[in-house]
Amino acid sequence: MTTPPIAVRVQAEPFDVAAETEKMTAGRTDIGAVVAFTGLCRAEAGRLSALELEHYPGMAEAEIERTAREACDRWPLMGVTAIHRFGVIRPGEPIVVVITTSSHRVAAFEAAEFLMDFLKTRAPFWKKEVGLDGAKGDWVDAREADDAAAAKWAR
Amino acid sequence: MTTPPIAVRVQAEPFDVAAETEKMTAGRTDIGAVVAFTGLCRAEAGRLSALELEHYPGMAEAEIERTAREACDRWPLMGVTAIHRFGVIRPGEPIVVVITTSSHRVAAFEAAEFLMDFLKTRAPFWKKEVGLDGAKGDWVDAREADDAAAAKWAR
Amino acid sequence: MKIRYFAWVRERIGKAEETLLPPAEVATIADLLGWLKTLGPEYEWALEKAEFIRVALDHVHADHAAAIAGADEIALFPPMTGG
Amino acid sequence: MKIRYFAWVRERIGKAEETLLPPAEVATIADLLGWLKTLGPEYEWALEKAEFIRVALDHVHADHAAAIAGADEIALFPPMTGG
Repeated sequence: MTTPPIAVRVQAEPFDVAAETEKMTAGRTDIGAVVAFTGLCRAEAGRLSALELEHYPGMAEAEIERTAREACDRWPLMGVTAIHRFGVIRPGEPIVVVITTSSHRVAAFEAAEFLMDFLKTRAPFWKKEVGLDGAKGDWVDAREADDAAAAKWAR
Repeated sequence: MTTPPIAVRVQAEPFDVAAETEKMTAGRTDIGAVVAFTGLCRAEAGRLSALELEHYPGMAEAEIERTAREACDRWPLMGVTAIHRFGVIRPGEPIVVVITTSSHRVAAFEAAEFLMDFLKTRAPFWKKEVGLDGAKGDWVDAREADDAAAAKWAR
Repeated sequence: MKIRYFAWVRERIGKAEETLLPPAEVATIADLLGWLKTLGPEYEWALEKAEFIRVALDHVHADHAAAIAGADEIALFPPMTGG
Repeated sequence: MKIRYFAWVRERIGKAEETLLPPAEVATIADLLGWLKTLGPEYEWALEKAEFIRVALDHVHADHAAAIAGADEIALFPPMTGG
């Protein structure tokens, strides 16, 4: 089995989900399902003016790529695109997108969930809160719920 | 609990997933997760030139709307958009899109899967195959796997 | 009452809709399907596996045991294949 | 070997990276964390709950029991909060 196309990017710039989806589906007539997950920065009830995302350059890309490859081993996918931003991100702006394509919907859905669960717990990114006055606040704590979500894919 | 915005459309025309997503997220800073599922027409290994989708006008909209409301009862969603096309749809073209928004990813993912499982088995649409010569072929058979997928949400 | 047919049920019966007045003893959807099968070979063909026919009363899915009294529009169709 | 720190581990130690040569008896990641804590109060503060510190050897996650021999770059950081 050949690995389907995997596109991984770690960047400061915003991304265009429609354009990324188009790249994966253009000219193909074998894809039946596309799942796109976009994670957005929340204001946390108006408490935050931004999140500042630190990452580990090199490892971030490598770890997302490893996760994408594992998703391709587990599900019959036709493509995976995963883009994660770093730097200052304002409420309402996108942080991460994962797009999966497959001939059927179950594979596309499960793989996208898997990618997000693993990305949250394994990709080396850290969020710091920036308050309304622009002052750097606390680092966001890792959530146990995220570890539990990732653990459910163990096999 | 107030029901979040639900947008349901049944139409012959293609749709624009990015524009629909933008409608749901514009100006908001409380949405953390957007899941967009798009179902595309497949050529079935080059066997088909199109699918022709028949629907039950009135009931199709009503049934999708009921399903969207049930999703909003089950998960803390911030919005649901569901658009289903009818008429002649060529391989590579979109048939259906479901978009869910929530503050967290699990609700958005589960609700989108639920909507698709229910839409497949409860929304009154029927697909007919159109062969390469343009001749109308067989009606697509309902899949037992789809019934099983819908049944797993019973409660 | 108006009866509507979709997909291959429509094709086999040869019409998309018609207005029919079933006799009084036709109380449930199952009764209706049985009665329709007596109307001709095209109905018999369309409804030969009556247990697989889905029915909606006024745009709402209904079991074969459901009463049809009060329904303005009854639709008969195969299992759905949208999505 | 190059040691890199991220997020609050970096902030507490007060530097993003440094090159260190641990003594020969420092064989595993757990050994390394223990040895780093002897380098000063800033290290002790950053690594006070050593069991929660995540470590990567040359860009790959590793258990605290893993041997560090052969690694060119070791990174220490808190649990990830991306996505």
